[in-house]
Amino acid sequence: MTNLIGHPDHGSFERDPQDMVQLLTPEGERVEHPDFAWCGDDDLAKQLLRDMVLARRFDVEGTNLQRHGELGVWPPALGQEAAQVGAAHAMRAGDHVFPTYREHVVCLLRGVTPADMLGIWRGTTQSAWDTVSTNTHMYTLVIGAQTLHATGYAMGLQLDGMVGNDDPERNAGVLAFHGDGASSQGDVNESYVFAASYHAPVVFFCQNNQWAISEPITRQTTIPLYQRAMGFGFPGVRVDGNDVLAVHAVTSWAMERARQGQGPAFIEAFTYRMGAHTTADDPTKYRLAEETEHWRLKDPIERLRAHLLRSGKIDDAWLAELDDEAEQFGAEVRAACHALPVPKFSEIFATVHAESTAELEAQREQYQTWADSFESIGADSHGAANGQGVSP
Amino acid sequence: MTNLIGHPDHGSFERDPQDMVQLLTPEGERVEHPDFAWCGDDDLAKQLLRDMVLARRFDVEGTNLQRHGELGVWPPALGQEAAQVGAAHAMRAGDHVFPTYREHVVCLLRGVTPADMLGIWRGTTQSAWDTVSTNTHMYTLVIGAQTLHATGYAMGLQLDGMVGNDDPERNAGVLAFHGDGASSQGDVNESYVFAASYHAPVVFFCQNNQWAISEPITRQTTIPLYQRAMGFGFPGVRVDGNDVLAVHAVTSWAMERARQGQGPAFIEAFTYRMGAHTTADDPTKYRLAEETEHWRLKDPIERLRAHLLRSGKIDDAWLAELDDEAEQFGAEVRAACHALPVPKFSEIFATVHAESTAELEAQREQYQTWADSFESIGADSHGAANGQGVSP
Amino acid sequence: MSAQPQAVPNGTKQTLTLGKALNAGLRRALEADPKVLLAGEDIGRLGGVFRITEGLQKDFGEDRVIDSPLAESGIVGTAVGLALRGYRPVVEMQFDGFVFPAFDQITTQVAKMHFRSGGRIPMPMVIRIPYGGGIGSIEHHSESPETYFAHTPGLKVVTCSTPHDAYWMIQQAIASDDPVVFLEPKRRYHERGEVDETTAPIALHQAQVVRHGSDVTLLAYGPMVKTCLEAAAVGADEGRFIEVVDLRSLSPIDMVTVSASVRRTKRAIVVHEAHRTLGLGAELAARLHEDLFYVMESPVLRVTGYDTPYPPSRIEEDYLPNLDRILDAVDESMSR
Amino acid sequence: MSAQPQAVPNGTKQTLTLGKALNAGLRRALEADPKVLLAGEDIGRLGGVFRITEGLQKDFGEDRVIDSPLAESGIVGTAVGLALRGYRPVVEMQFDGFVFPAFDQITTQVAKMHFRSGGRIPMPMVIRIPYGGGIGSIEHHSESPETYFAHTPGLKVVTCSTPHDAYWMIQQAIASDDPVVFLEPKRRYHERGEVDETTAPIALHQAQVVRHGSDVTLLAYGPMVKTCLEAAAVGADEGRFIEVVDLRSLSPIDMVTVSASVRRTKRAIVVHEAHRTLGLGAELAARLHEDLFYVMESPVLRVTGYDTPYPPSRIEEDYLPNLDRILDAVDESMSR
Ligand SMILES: Cc1ncc(C[n+]2csc(CCOP(=O)(O)OP(=O)(O)O)c2C)c(N)n1
Ligand SMILES: Cc1ncc(C[n+]2csc(CCOP(=O)(O)OP(=O)(O)O)c2C)c(N)n1
Ligand SMILES: [Mg+2]
Ligand SMILES: [Mg+2]
Repeated sequence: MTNLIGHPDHGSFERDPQDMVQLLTPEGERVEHPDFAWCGDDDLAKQLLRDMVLARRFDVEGTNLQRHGELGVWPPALGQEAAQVGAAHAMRAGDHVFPTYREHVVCLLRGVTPADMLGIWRGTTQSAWDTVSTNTHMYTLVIGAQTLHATGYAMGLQLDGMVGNDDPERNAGVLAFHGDGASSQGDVNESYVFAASYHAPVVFFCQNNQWAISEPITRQTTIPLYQRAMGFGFPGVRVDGNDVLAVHAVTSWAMERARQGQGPAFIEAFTYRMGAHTTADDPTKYRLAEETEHWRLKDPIERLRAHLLRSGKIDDAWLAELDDEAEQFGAEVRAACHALPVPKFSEIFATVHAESTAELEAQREQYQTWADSFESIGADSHGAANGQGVSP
Repeated sequence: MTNLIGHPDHGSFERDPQDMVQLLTPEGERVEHPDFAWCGDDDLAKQLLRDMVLARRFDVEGTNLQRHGELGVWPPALGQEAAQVGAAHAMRAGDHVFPTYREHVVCLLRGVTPADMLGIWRGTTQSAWDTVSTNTHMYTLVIGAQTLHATGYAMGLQLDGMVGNDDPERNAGVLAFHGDGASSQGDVNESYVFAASYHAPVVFFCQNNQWAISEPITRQTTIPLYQRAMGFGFPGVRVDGNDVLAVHAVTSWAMERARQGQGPAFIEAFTYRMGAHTTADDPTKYRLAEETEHWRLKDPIERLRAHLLRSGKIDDAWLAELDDEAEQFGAEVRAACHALPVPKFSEIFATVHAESTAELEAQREQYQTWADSFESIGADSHGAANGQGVSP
Repeated sequence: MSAQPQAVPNGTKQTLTLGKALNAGLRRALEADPKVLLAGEDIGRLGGVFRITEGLQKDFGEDRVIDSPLAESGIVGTAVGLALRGYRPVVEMQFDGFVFPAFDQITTQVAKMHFRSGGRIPMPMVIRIPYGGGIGSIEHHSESPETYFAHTPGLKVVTCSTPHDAYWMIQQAIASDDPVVFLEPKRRYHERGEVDETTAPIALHQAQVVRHGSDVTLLAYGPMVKTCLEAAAVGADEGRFIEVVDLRSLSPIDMVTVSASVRRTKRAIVVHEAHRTLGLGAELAARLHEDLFYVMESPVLRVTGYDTPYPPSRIEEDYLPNLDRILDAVDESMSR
Repeated sequence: MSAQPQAVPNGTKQTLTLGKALNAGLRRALEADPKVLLAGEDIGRLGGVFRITEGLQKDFGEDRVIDSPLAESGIVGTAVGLALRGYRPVVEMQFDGFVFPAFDQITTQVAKMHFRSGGRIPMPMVIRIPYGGGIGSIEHHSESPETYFAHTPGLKVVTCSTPHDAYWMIQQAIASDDPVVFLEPKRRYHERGEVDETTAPIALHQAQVVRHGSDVTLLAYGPMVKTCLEAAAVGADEGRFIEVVDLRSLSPIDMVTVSASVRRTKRAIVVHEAHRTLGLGAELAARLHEDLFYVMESPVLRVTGYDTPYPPSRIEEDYLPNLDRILDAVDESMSR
């Protein structure tokens, strides 16, 4: 057997890259970077820690709810809290966000409710939240498709005169998340082409968590992902995705550039998917525990907690209070999940179109007649759904 | 009206780029390049000139045949002869070529007959030539689709053990052509991803003729195209596409790298589409005569002719002989076109599948019965086809 | 639903080609609503390879008539984003055969956005596609992809057969809050006909009886309507009274008009260029038989393109439904 | 045509799940022909998200069971190139809803290569797609995209409903020199049944009567065969003699078997999860009426998914055809 097809190393090809922006070391030490400074104050730093802790809590709840059969599946964001919290805090209310299915924390911080997000995984809705008031688009499960939507939305901002104004308050930009795996999709690369061609105010935020389900980053690219942007003509920056300060600084810079009319930028957040791809996945099949251990030492929450404790910005009491808050938040999440209404099947016909059709109305009636025939005879065999799901 | 969407300059954004490999100036002066040397001898130089002249003749014939209603449409390669001839001569018989619909000259040099190529434009076939003996794939009209086929074929060469052998005769590679416009397609960018990921022996040869129908290169990219490759992790080189020696040198280098197992490479041949996109197109609608005039001074044939005349390698007699050869070739092309058989419609049913189906056989019979009914009454109204075509 | 296009009381009745009628309709839509945008390959300075958008970039600017990079998925995907931002993008796919790179965006995003969002997010987008054969063109330039769209919930699919319909239907499609695949019968771009601005059009998704007859109903749309009308005229000479229904809307299908016609004639023949298997004829046959099984006197017949790829152009006339094949089917339907 | 899979004279009769039967079939195909290759996302070390390729990379190596970058068009497009080079690629689309990025390569390249090349170039490729609903999954994970493929000339489309068929049909599809879209009923992956290696299988494109009856014929395929068999069993208790035909091949359709059944029962109902409009039911209805209009006693009825996007999973049971809906249709068919 020949063995000439290039085979990726199994595991990330770089574990501790040099060329990435870092402002807080894994040990919780504040360092400076020549190009990027973090401009937040102590309150913001504490806020970031708080949000990361709540983020992780949300994740724990999601995983537990799935285990208890309340959700069909859950895609954990464990380990990626800094990338999400840092990015979300770099956004203004008027900016628009296009998340992937893993940006739970970003969405929470944009005002999407836990209930709205859980509906998808429970199987009661398909991300039907208020995208206008939250300025946050729905989850997109088709890998990469949202990057084109983001670019088009950014073009819309340009057309609306919301880019490059002297009054910065009148400007807005778009943040488009995608994964490392997604970087291989045609759509994602086309979105780079369109963004560059139209000089659109969109920032691509690539969560390089080293894995696309079971495939290591080395299957998608042989060079660091942030360099992809160069080939399309806009800047790419690699940031330590487990360093919330660095993520916040770099994303703020990129968003501000975009709002000011300086065009697209690309951010590679170098991070790690600590958990399974989803609760349906079993990562022991394809990656070594040793790798996960290596990354555990870079935990995004730990390092900020250490830093703030050491510098006396927080103390044990503060942390205990945060624990209580997380506890309460967890209870809220569970309650929200249980309270999620199961939609009536008959309602789906009317939401296919803005203006429905006679054919759909006829099908609704046909359905309704059939469903009613059951109710009249008291049967309950139909409409039952199991909570089990198989979907990576 | 806002005017914020980035608008391209109309026309190529660079006319005389510095960063390109050139070995023969537009004035026909031989120059050296630090990285690329041309290793041919006088015979090859003369051969290249001859092939370019015949190439242009083929094009003239194609355009005329279309004007006379013998072809539905014809996509001229005028001005791109050096890029095609130089690239084709860098190929070995065992290499495989994936052309676009404009690589007539490449195909001729690979042994595809004029008749085979004209069938497509006359509407008698859909590129049905012998792809195995010519080691040259059919034309692909869906922009960019062939770049993935080329990458897969190159993976096949790897699996067949035909890459990186000590004996260079046992090695082979793939040359995949695409246009500047095609560089925006998802498929093309995915082919870069796959080629890099599998380290496949494929060379992407981008004919940057500055235009994709009416759209200037600046709509597709804001930076030189050859830099695209950097973002995917393999080398990109820009070559003067009107300099046949430079194209030959650069393509030879890239193909040899690929054959030896050093992976993909990207070549941007900086050239110009002197004619219309196809005979159905009217370039005066979207570009300035002045631009075309600028490029006329860079004619690929003129410069080699001047060089060879000046250095005494050819003389007027040689050129006169070449003219005769071209004249004869032209006559052959016309004759081949007129002789193209119109296929029987009834035959198409059997070529849908390798193993046909009862349904198609029934449809064939239905058709045949119907067609026969005409013949029996002597009608000739069906089956007539006009030669007029509208298709860019 | 955005404002429906209105009749112009002092408007004109002009003879235009179908192509020019589309151009005029697009112009009116651009005038009527500043949120209407056009995007596509070569639609700006060139005015499109069929010149349907000719002059529009000059008059409405490069921000409203936008030349796109060469990537259909990108064109449709960015149009989704523009629609999310409140625009009403009208995108052009250069040819029928080149819509497929955008197929994922169309089926998984455009078609489903309203549904997925629980009815919150409308997706007012028009996807214009010159379609069909008969123009002597090379491969991928003569496809009839309507089934792919009509089978996809969430999309609406329409096609016009006359300049008058072209003018009004493109405006109605743009005014619709639902995504509309707008199929343009490219072999009819040069057909001329009267465009009457002075009377309001019929509803976008309504079919129309375009010739009355009592013997059999021909159900057709787009490029085949003219062919069917010609067949009906020839049939009349032979004593056949053939009714012709122009479906106009392929999704939804106006079964009220269709069934009413077939209920009268008791016989139906569907004519389309698309492949037979799972072409629109299949759906019409299924519905008509379900509704009128005991009324009809013979089964629905289909005169269609064959289940082969579209052939090389020199033999395309044998692929396309024509007068003879239609009249043969009429004979067959009547003799059963 | 490459060598057809052969019965193993001393082979086994084993009870396997449908998923394991596919795995065993793939294994045999890899053993039988060194040109057979598997490619797709996560099919290697992980063995696929449904574990259909489990263990195959370990046993056949990374050059024959290839993990692909995350790009479906790239997977199919490079498989075209591999096929041109003489390989027989078997590609996996991870879920039904994710085949659409590859749709252009499938329709314009894979389906047409043999035709475009004048019959010179075969395109022996299998595109495996886990399809259909009923597993409580999120959006895009429960689609039934068969119409898109069955309407496309040049493709063949098959689906299996039992472990035995899964085992043989995947091998037959791989042996075919034509491109085959192989639809795997994912909700039946865990159903168990006997796989008999010792007798040669019936032809790949042949339908099969899987239950005999005289009152009405249920035409089904893939995941709905089991549902129909259950309905038939319940119907029998109520005195209905229901015949069930498993189509197995959706393109071509074995009309000989289908028509023979309906000619006997005089009534037919098509059952599928795909949307009703332009689902396979439409084509079957059109053909059956054309062939058997004067034989049938009632029109072909359709029990299908609705013309809506697939709903959220908590209410999917109401979307999917089930025993009640099928038996209602039987009653309706018999009462007409
Ligand atoms: C078009 C498409 N193909 C395949 C899938 C199945 N799938 C879901 S997630 C995933 C991996 C995504 O990896 P990455 O982009 O790195 O994001 P991550 O999950 O790591 O956040 C795959 C292949 C999909 N959802 N969409
Ligand atoms: C997928 C697809 N979209 C659109 C077209 C229509 N079309 C044919 S050629 C062309 C321009 C191609 O430009 P480029 O890639 O630069 O190649 P060139 O024609 O300049 O050689 C377009 C848009 C097509 N053939 N395929
Ligand atoms: Mg990832
Ligand atoms: Mg070009």
